[in-house]
Amino acid sequence: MIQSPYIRKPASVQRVMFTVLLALTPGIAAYVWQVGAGILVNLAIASATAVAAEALVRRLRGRPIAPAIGDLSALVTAWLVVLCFPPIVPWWVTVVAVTLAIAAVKHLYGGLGQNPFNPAMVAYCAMIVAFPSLMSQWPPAGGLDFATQLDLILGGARNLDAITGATALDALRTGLRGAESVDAILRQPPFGTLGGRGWEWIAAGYLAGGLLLLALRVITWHMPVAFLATLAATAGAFWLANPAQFASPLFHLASGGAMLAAFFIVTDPVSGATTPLGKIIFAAGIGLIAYLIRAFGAFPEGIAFAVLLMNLCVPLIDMKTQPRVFGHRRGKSP
Amino acid sequence: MKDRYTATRTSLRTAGIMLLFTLVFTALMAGTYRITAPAIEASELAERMRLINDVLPPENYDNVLLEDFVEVGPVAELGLDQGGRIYRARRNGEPAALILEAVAPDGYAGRIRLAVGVDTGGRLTGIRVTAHRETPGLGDYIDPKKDRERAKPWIGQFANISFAEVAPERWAVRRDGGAFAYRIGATISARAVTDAAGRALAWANERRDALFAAETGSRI
Amino acid sequence: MSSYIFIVIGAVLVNNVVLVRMLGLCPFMGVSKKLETAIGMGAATTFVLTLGAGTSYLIDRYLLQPNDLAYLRTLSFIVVIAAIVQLTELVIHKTSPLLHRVLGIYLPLITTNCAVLGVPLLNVGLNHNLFESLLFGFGSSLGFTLVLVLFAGIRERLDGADVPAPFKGTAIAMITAGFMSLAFMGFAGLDRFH
Amino acid sequence: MTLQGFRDSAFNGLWKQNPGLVQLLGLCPILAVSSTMVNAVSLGLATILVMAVANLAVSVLRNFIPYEIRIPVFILIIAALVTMVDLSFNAYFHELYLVLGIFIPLIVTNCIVLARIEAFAAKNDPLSSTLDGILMGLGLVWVLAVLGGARELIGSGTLFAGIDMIFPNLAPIEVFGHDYPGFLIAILPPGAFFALGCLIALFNWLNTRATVRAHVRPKPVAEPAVVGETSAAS
Amino acid sequence: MTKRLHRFKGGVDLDYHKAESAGVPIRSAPLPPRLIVPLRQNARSVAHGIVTAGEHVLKGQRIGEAEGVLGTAVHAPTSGTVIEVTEHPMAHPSGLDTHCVVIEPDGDERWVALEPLDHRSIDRQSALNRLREAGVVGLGGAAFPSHVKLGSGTGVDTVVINGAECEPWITCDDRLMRERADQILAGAAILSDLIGAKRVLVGIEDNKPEAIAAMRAAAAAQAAPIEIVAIPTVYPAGGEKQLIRVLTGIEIPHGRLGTDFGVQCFNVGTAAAVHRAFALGEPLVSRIVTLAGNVERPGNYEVLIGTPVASLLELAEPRADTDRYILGGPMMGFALPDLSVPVIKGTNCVLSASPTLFPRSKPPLPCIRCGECARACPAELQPFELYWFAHSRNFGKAQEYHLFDCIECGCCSYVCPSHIPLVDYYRYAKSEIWARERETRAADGARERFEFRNFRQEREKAEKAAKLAAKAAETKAKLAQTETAPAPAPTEAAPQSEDDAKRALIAAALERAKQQKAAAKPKNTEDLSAATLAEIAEIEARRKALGLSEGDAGDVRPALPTLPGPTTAATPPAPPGGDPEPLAREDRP
Amino acid sequence: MLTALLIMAAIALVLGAALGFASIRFKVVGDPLVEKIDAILPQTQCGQCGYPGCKPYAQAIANGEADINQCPPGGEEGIRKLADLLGREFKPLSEEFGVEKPKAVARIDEQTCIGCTLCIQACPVDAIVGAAKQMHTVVEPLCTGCELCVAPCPVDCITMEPVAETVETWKWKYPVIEIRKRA
Ligand SMILES: Cc1cc2nc3c(=O)[nH]c(=O)nc-3n(C[C@H](O)[C@H](O)[C@H](O)COP(=O)(O)O)c2cc1C
Ligand SMILES: Cc1cc2nc3c(=O)[nH]c(=O)nc-3n(C[C@H](O)[C@H](O)[C@H](O)COP(=O)(O)O)c2cc1C
Ligand SMILES: Cc1cc2nc3c(=O)[nH]c(=O)nc-3n(C[C@H](O)[C@H](O)[C@H](O)COP(=O)(O)O)c2cc1C
Ligand SMILES: Cc1cc2nc3c(=O)[nH]c(=O)nc-3n(C[C@H](O)[C@H](O)[C@H](O)CO)c2cc1C
Ligand code: SF4
Ligand code: SF4
Ligand code: SF4
Ligand code: SF4
Ligand code: FES
Repeated sequence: MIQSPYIRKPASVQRVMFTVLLALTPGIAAYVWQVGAGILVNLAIASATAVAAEALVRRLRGRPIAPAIGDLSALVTAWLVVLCFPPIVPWWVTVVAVTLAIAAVKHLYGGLGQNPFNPAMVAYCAMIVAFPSLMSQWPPAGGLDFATQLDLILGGARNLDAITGATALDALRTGLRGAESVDAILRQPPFGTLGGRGWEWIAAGYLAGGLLLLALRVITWHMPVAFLATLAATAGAFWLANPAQFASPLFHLASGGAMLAAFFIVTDPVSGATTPLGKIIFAAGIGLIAYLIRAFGAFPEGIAFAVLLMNLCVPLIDMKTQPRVFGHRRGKSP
Repeated sequence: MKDRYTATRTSLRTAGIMLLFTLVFTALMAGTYRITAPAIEASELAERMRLINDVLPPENYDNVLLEDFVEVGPVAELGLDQGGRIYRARRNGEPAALILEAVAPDGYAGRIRLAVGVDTGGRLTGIRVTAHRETPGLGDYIDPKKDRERAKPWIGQFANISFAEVAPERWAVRRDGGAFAYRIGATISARAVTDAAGRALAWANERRDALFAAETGSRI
Repeated sequence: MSSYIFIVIGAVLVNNVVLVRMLGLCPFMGVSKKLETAIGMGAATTFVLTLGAGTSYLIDRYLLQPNDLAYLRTLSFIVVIAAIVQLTELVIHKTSPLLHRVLGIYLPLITTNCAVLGVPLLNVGLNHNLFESLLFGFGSSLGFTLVLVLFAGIRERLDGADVPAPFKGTAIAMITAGFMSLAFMGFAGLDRFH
Repeated sequence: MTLQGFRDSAFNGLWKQNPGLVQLLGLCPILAVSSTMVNAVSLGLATILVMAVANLAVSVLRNFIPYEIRIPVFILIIAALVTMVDLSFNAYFHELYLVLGIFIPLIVTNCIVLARIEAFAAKNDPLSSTLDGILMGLGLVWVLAVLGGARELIGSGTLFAGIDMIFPNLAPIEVFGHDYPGFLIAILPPGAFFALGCLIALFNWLNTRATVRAHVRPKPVAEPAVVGETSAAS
Repeated sequence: MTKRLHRFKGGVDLDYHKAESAGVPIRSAPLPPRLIVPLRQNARSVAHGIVTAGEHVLKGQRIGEAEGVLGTAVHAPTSGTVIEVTEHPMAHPSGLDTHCVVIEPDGDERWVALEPLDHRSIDRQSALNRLREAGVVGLGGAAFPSHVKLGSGTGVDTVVINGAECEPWITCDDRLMRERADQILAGAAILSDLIGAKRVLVGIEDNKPEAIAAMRAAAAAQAAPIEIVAIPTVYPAGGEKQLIRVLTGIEIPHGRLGTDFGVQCFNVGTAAAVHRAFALGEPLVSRIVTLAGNVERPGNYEVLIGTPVASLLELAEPRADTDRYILGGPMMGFALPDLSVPVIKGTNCVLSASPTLFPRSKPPLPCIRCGECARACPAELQPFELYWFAHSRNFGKAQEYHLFDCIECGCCSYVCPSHIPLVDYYRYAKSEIWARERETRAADGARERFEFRNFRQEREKAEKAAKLAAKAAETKAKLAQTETAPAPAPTEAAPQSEDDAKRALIAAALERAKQQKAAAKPKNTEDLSAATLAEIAEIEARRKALGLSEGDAGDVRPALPTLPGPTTAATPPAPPGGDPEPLAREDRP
Repeated sequence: MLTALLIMAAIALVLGAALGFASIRFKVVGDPLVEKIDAILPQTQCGQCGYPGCKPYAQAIANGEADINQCPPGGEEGIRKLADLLGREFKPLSEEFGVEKPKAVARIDEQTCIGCTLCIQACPVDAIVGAAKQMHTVVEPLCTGCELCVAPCPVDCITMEPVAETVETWKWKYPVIEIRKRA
């Protein structure tokens, strides 16, 4: 017996995920423009892997395959994996990473909606721990031509010192380790006006997409605002204390994955906190930990680890920030 | 049940039994210790000697190295902020080489501890990493045990190098315009070790005579 | 001062006893099914571990080292820890029935938590002084409590998840612990200056 | 001990009540030293030794141990044995001793040792107790060996790395050749958890399959229905 | 009017579809051939039938007596003959049967003598009693007895009249307000008097301008302090708590009554019914029902309680592709399992549904915790958490997350992008929790009685043993006096062990029995008539035939097939292994 | 060697004495666990678990003598709760002790009843009323459905009837059915 309500809003998971994919396109466009079209190859590889992995696992479990692929969530995961990775990472790293994200992180917990960890971020963390050298080779500022990128992706010679470089964040920490001052480092080639050279544009693309998501009410303001504000505030505090040792907040906002994370990663509904206050705590925690890892930790980019660390806290955050229920006084259980 | 177990009585009884067991098993342990002690001492010695042999081939000296040392206080050049021990190798009573402890403070994931051998000719006899926390698979090639190039480990390039072969201004990794090889993607580790080795060598060259002259076990 | 802070940060986050040093895993897997029990176990362990670290240090420093009896460490430490556990139980039973109800069932389990022996042994290895030993013990147990509580939170949420049959129960818990451990690797280097 | 009893004991120790997979005891050494097979097996053998001797000792002495202090006495016995093993490793396998580090003394708190003493040795005759110790220990060892082998293979592409610490004239095998990039995470702490998790899952899966086979017609198990795989009842 | 309105969080915007049926005036539904009047008015209370088959009843004659605190009387909706008092499916999602009085109308619609009454002329309690006797219950849907809601008559200063009618399609209250505004206001005034309120607020969603206008016009003519307030159209503005919140800013938590906060809420139809109960003396025998949806002639009808839905539907002419009929609105109603069910006092709408009008929901996907539902929930709950717990049957947690604050409005299901039937899970969880509470209560009672029984048995045993001991001592003394042979074993042993005490007891009973010269007694029974004995013999024979051994009476034999009693004694014995009858009955769908 | 023995001896003495003292002084009395277990059991008092009532079974579980899967009336749900309480793994009901059945109540056929009172004596919860030589009836709400009265009846007039669902006891069903296809 089907029960009420008998009418439903025309909304679907597919639509939500499609919107997210759509919102990623400005960022990807900027990426292609600034860094090269190699990323598109990676996106294709990752998408195919995601669909295959999803289908395979569902098949193994004897569950219908079509709805799971139709919901497009695997593609979101796959795209985000690629966008976090260096664009010239060999194809098999992408394949391993996406398979890990989909088969292990998502489906071992029962599939869509049930994973306590952000699949894309687990994939990133696992890969940077497993293959630190491959994962820290980025195309140099100014980009590489498509042929070279393709060659690298398909497994071409990797030990070409000349063609790879460091990201802005990596260069910054390398420079700081060499006891140079921030100002001197920021005049080096990988840096542009705000963040890494060219990366400002990509960040702007993500920002545009993020605003679209906000406008379409796919995400709420809590997480992006809390994340960016905390990141900026922490960076600002250290910067004010010692501008020679710490980069400015604007640099931190514009470099690495900050913008992508603010609107597309921190906001993952499945593995994130859900209550309004919880969302703020969750995202602020990511901002803080990400900065600490960037500035003091062993990894140049700390957002992925910060996301996982806050994923760990989600059940407790949600539990402790349950909003007041209609008619009840705050914090009082029945 | 003849008599009630009072608390004191039980305590005494259990304590007694406990005591018995303790004595028996402690005796067993102590016995084992007696038996194994010489072997343990030998193994520990062998372990230390293995490291020293890596840094300074044994044919270079004939004294009892481990008994010929000086203590140094904190030395900035060696990165030692707690002080350390310097062994002195002699051949036929003549100074032959020094074995220093050094610390590279600027490794990728923290300090890298080194053992550095310097002979009287101002030549490095060898370097070994004794403790580090560099990223496995990336920066850990500085430890020859982890180096994929087993036949020709990276750290081997420092053997028999002096400032005559590599001038102090070129004492750096190639990426920094120097003479020493490094591995792509993990320059920092290489740079840290190279720099520390250079500093240690310079320091040893400067203090050699004072170091050899000092009384064994004395503090400089 | 800052070195003390780094001892704590190191013990809680960077070299977490459970996730990095891999000690105390049996209670970590065993009493993390419910949040409440996890908190109780955490509290009990914190108490015993801190106390045990201090006492062990004293025994080692003033009884064993002077007499060159390093080989008695394991034995004397564990015996003393067992005593602490028993006496703690005794004392709180007498003084605070409430606390006893909360911690009582966990106390006996602590003797076989290897972190309780492992931390004092690590203290010896790291050449900590009395205060550092206490701090390290406290930090480690704090780290234990932290991950235990977080883990319990996640496991409670996993209760209703449609985990593939072979992975139900401990297998998925183990894998979750793996992801936790991966996440904690992010803290690597934060105690660099120590 | 009868043959049947032996078989039961063996089945329990090696499979049904496997300490590492079912009882989840002694996890710390299982996870911590299984980054290479040699380390894993060495510690496993040390544990067997301790378990067998401790079980023997306790079952011989069981009638002299008052109930109230049985636990301290057990711990005492174990600790003494462990120290003896520790000293022996230090003396005769010094390199291995350095690698296994803190985990040899920690056999003392390895829950499985105490658990078996409590559950078995304190109630049974010396022969079966010793056997039980050995079999439970073997259960631990095979898990350690499988885990160590898998992690080592995936993580660095070798097998028996460090075998030269025990048999100086043997060398490790490079299974995937020299160019294997090494999936490092397998030998790091997270890899330990993943590997054991997967091993437990495999174990569960084999057990379920065996039950299903045994029962020809499987009993319907009431499993919660799941949204996504379901549709509203109509 | 410049009343400052409050807001409630959540809610959804819907397609209201009011125009279809709101344009047509209320018509009277024709008399159906049969009226099936359920004696149960809601899940919690049932009336006690006082008529029997064959009896002739008049319209408005009482046929069911109010029972219990929550009971109200039930009346014949028309004059006619009671055909039977029987079990009939009721308008309830379960489709289960309930006691119903089936009346065949005589077509005369002859009323019983009606006694109008001025509520001011009698004391409050009598006035409430009048409502109870007139069968007035809430017409807003829950059919909760109005006299109960009127409570103690103190502490309430505001009566809220609910004219929101926020569910799509339904327009019965709209029409009622347009056509009978004065009745509603008169009823509201009575309610206000009875509850001791100082003001009346009527909340009407602003998508019903005509109703607002009509009500305002009527209110202007009234002296009483009645305020008609247009409220924003948001589903579920008509929910009692939401409406009170909008009109007064007061939030009433779950489990508390409006009266605790000084407000009480009644539906407009209820107000009108109250007015009629006093001014005309009419009991509640009809109500207005909207017929809408996939029909040719939507509209509102004045329908007698007990009219089968099937005969009502004919008036609206459902289109051919109609596949379901929904009682109530699309958000909170339920699909009828059976069209023969009668209209009851809470029935406000019969909606004809077709796949195009109300498309079947797509198969659900897992919850992605997007939080849409939480944003829509007017109770400010976290519906996905409730869902997660209900889904994994973690009812304790579900309650911790305030499951029972859920008003089942359906907003969450409406917005969920994963198409999860969230409310179904809440309904399921709630009824499981209730069932568990019942079980726990039963178990507690059983434990108590079991313990008491054990205690009693112990005591009796002790008493008997004591008595026996005394007797034994006496006997012994006697025996000693008469100086006969050594005392017989049983008496000697009696005080020593319970077993012996029992044996002695039995022996004593046997003695007594013998003295009473009772007939032969199979298995310790006495005084059986010859007929019974024969029966027993026969049964015994059958037992033997079935291969059931005797003498294991003390064993637990759960699977023992029980044999039919004497009614079937003449029929041949059931074949061995035959299904025991009771078990067969239980798998009724 | 001697110092080792002395030091350990001192530790052992202190410890042994303290523990022995503690074991006598602080004996644990009372077991609240039994109450908690008993609260979960359905109180049908049917004895199917092999114990003469729910409380004894609870006691047996607490003592570790009985497993948690022996109570058919409690069913899977009950086992789940016990597993939760005791921190053990859930296991299905042991078939040895019976199967879970829908709740039923006893009904005495009043025509056949001979008033022997045997059922009254059998009923653990006093759910049967009647006096000797008079007709007996089961007070339905009190009957736990334990079936203990069925066997003793000499004329087999007691039947177990499943409790019919009413609007009050009707439950909404679990919202979904599985359409999972088997691989
Ligand atoms: C990541 C993953 C790995 C799996 N590995 C295996 C496997 O090794 N062997 C196997 O038969 N099934 C494997 N399966 C499939 C399910 O375990 C198997 O179909 C299960 O018994 C069905 O689970 P269900 O009853 O919960 O759907 C795997 C499933 C997943 C998601
Ligand atoms: C996770 C991670 C770990 C790293 N570990 C090391 C390391 O141990 N040693 C090192 O020299 N560089 C390490 N790096 C690389 C540095 O960040 C830096 O890119 C490199 O040392 C300098 O780059 P280059 O060698 O290409 O000049 C690591 C990078 C990442 C992302
Ligand atoms: C979600 C929801 C929506 C409701 N909508 C209305 C409505 O539109 N009109 C109405 O009169 N009652 C509505 N009710 C019922 C009211 O909450 C309340 O029971 C009724 O107004 C009380 O009046 P009564 O006792 O006179 O029926 C709704 C209830 C709920 C839970
Ligand atoms: C706003 C939004 C953000 C998302 N972010 C992520 C993400 O960071 N990582 C990811 O794997 N999936 C992401 N997804 C997709 C989906 O939620 C994810 O696959 C689930 O975690 C799988 O259960 C996102 C989806 C939405 C709607
Ligand atoms: S609207 Fe649906 S998918 Fe979104 S959180 Fe609520 S239940 Fe989950
Ligand atoms: S049905 Fe319940 S949970 Fe859902 S929106 Fe309405 S009140 Fe909230
Ligand atoms: S089987 Fe269950 S209901 Fe029956 S007596 Fe035992 S515990 Fe009680
Ligand atoms: S009447 Fe019968 S079935 Fe019911 S409780 Fe009593 S003995 Fe049990
Ligand atoms: S082995 Fe059990 S806690 Fe470490």
